[in-house]
Amino acid sequence: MALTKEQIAMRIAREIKNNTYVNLGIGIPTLVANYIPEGFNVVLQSENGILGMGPFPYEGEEDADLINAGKQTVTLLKGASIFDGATSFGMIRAQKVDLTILGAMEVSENGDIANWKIPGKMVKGMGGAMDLVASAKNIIVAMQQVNKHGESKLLPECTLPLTGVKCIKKIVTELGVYEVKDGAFHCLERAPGVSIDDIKKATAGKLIIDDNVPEMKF
Amino acid sequence: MALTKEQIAMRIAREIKNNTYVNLGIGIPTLVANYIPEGFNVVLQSENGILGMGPFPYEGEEDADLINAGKQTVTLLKGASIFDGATSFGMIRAQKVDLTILGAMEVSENGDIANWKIPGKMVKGMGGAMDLVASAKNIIVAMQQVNKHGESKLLPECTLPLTGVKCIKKIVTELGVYEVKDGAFHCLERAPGVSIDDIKKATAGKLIIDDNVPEMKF
Amino acid sequence: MINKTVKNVTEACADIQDGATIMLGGFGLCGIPENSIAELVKKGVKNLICISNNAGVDDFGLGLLLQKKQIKKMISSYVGENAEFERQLLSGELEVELIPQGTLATRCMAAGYGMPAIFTPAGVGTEVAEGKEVRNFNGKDYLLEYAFDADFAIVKAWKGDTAGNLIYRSTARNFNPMMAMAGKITIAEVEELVEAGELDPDQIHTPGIYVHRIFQGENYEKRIEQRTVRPKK
Amino acid sequence: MINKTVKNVTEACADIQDGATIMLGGFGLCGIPENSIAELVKKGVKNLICISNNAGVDDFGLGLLLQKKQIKKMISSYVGENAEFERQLLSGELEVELIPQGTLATRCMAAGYGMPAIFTPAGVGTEVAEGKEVRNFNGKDYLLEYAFDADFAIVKAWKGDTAGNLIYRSTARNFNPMMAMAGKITIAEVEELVEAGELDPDQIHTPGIYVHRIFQGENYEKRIEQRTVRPKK
Repeated sequence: MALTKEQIAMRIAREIKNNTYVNLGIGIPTLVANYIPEGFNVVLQSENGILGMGPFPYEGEEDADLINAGKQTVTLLKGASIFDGATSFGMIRAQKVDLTILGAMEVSENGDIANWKIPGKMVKGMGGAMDLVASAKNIIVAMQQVNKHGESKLLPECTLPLTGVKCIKKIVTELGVYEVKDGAFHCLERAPGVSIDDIKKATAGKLIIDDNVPEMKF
Repeated sequence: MALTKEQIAMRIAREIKNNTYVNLGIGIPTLVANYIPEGFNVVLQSENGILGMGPFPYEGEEDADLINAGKQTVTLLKGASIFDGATSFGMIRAQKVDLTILGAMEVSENGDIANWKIPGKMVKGMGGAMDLVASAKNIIVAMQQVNKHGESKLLPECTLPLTGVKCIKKIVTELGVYEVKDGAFHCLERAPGVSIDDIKKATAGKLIIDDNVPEMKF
Repeated sequence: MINKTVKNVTEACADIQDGATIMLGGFGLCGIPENSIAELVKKGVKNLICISNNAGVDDFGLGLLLQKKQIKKMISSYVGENAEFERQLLSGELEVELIPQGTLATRCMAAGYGMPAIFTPAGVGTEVAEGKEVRNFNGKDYLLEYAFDADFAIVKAWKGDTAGNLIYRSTARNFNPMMAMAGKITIAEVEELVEAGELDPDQIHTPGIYVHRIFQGENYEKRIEQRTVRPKK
Repeated sequence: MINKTVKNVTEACADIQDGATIMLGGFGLCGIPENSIAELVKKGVKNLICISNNAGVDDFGLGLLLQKKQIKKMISSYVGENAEFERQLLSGELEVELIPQGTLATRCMAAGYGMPAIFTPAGVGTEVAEGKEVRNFNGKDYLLEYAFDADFAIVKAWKGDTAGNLIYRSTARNFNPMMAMAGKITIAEVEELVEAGELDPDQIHTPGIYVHRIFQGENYEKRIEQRTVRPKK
């Protein structure tokens, strides 16, 4: 059974270490916040200028001056700080943020990522994605492995305009967990009930998968 | 009569316009603050991180955390702000400070300045002087025109290591006021009782001086 | 202290003319100069080049200037959430230059700090790098990006004083401080204007030297783009 | 929040070893990390490379490390006011690299902002420019200067919280914020350490992400270098 979005988020949450700073992108990555282990000190950075982002506010307590990078109303945790956008991206470029989790449309076997533009469609912009992928020391991509036409999005080369080159090291999809190294997708785990064959069919790029690749447990 | 240091400062003070930001160097430039016309809004910048520097504190009210770039205890005026050193020099480089007044050992006829190093003597460092002369849009030098051996310090070329090149546009000395342009010192005013001949003798670089050059009034 | 106050938004924006390049603070609809945008709509200035992280929504923020076709070119990092924008872009009425958000922020900062150009890894190997100088430092490639050169910066702060000092509130800070530093002329609208001396000098986000005109704005709507809440326990 | 507190200065400085490159905040004797300097003297670490705007006076600040000949090289903008410094320099025991003050500040900032190099006009045409790349932008020459790469940054703040957030007081801010951002390991000593949540998030000068270790210092002397006063009216 392919993972749900929530399960992808749950699986990614296991990659988060205690006492770290993490930037979560829009979409599935945002859900990861719900699965950070109890008792972990994980500080969320939002690139519009927050360290220590908290959950959504209680109804009626929204503050128009306090939003996250997805323009959603949020709250601050105790010990949070606010800063300007240059400082925020300075912090990202200087690799002070330990882990970045973001979505993708395509990833290539050498770690290139495309997630901002589809030729012929309205382009909304890259926002902070190009800065994040070019700067972060540790990036996990949360994505669907196949598109609605059943085509793989783990490719030999990206077909869409790139967001960044040779920057993605780990991917979690509905089918498995992959490490990207030495020009190949190395399958580390498969989703419960997903076969090696399912994974092979869903991976267009070079795949390295062991016959005994372990099954994820939830 | 050659001007006293106080008179040099008084004369320089006349160059200050209302509603401007001014950075004053150590020595004679510091004295200029005492002669800013009553009613003028002149905001003093100190490059260690102050806008709106006030006078020395009253005895017993010194604050070790509040000093100027000369390490002297100072006060803040109403409306002052404090910032870090990168912002301070950013402000200077971006030419937000309207006027810089500093001392010099030598100035050349093309506007080069030397004021930080004498070979063979202990070098204390350039501090912020190189940043200021390279960045400021409007610099006035306060200096003695002749050294203790009677030698001119307004030269064809500086003999000491440079602080900055082609940056000085105006000089006030004990003998006169000079504009530096087109590779010459243009004498604009002479000190009371100082003759054109006195000025010629005290200027080693190319001098342009009118027979009717006006005498300063105090 | 130099008094930077102007009577009102009309005086603050009086010399903004057709074709001006304007930086506008804000992230989404958060921390945007609402009064000044309304004034620009009223003035009807055209062919503006706007540098702003976003382009507002259809009926708020920069969307109001787009509706009136006053903007010739947008320089932004993300322009979603705006149907009129999309229409003008596809019809060729509007130019758009998309820039990575950190590059946008840092090019503002560069202008404010008197640095003509900066190096950033953002966009290396992508179409953003086309025609740009790439330089390797310590084994990593960086793009050379130039400081912005804007005629005006219009920012919104929470509190300001007559000397032009500004304090922002929460994430309404965003691009405002860098843009305030970067404008040749910087206009600040504030929710509360106080006398010089009422703000703590240690707590000022934008020193007054960067601000040329300041006024107290009115009727702030502060619209929320994505209202997300959790139920009260 | 991540708890950055360490027990005391000894724990904070435990892994600073001979030959380390250390940035130290402060301008003159204002805002210097007095407790950490005393600890380095006590530890007796040698061959230090110190990046600091000044070098203290004979018997205070970095002068204390100079007295014990623990510093191999000083990287500063102004090193007056220190006879022992002069003696060691002239005898060749001490190396010194003099850098324009704004360049020093901006090279710290570059490190904190992840920019490998910056352009500044300071020093163009002088001996500071020797061997450096000069580049012209818009008719003006600039030097290419590189970001600092320091093992440790040691800063002093007024208040700090357990999450590492810092607030400086008055001109004791000076180089501390940029250095805090620039250190691979940043150690902060504060006059008052409070719980996370007690500082206003809008008023924090250094976000806790930059600070690796924080402790409450003691017995601050805060010596004044040039006591200048006017008589009471």
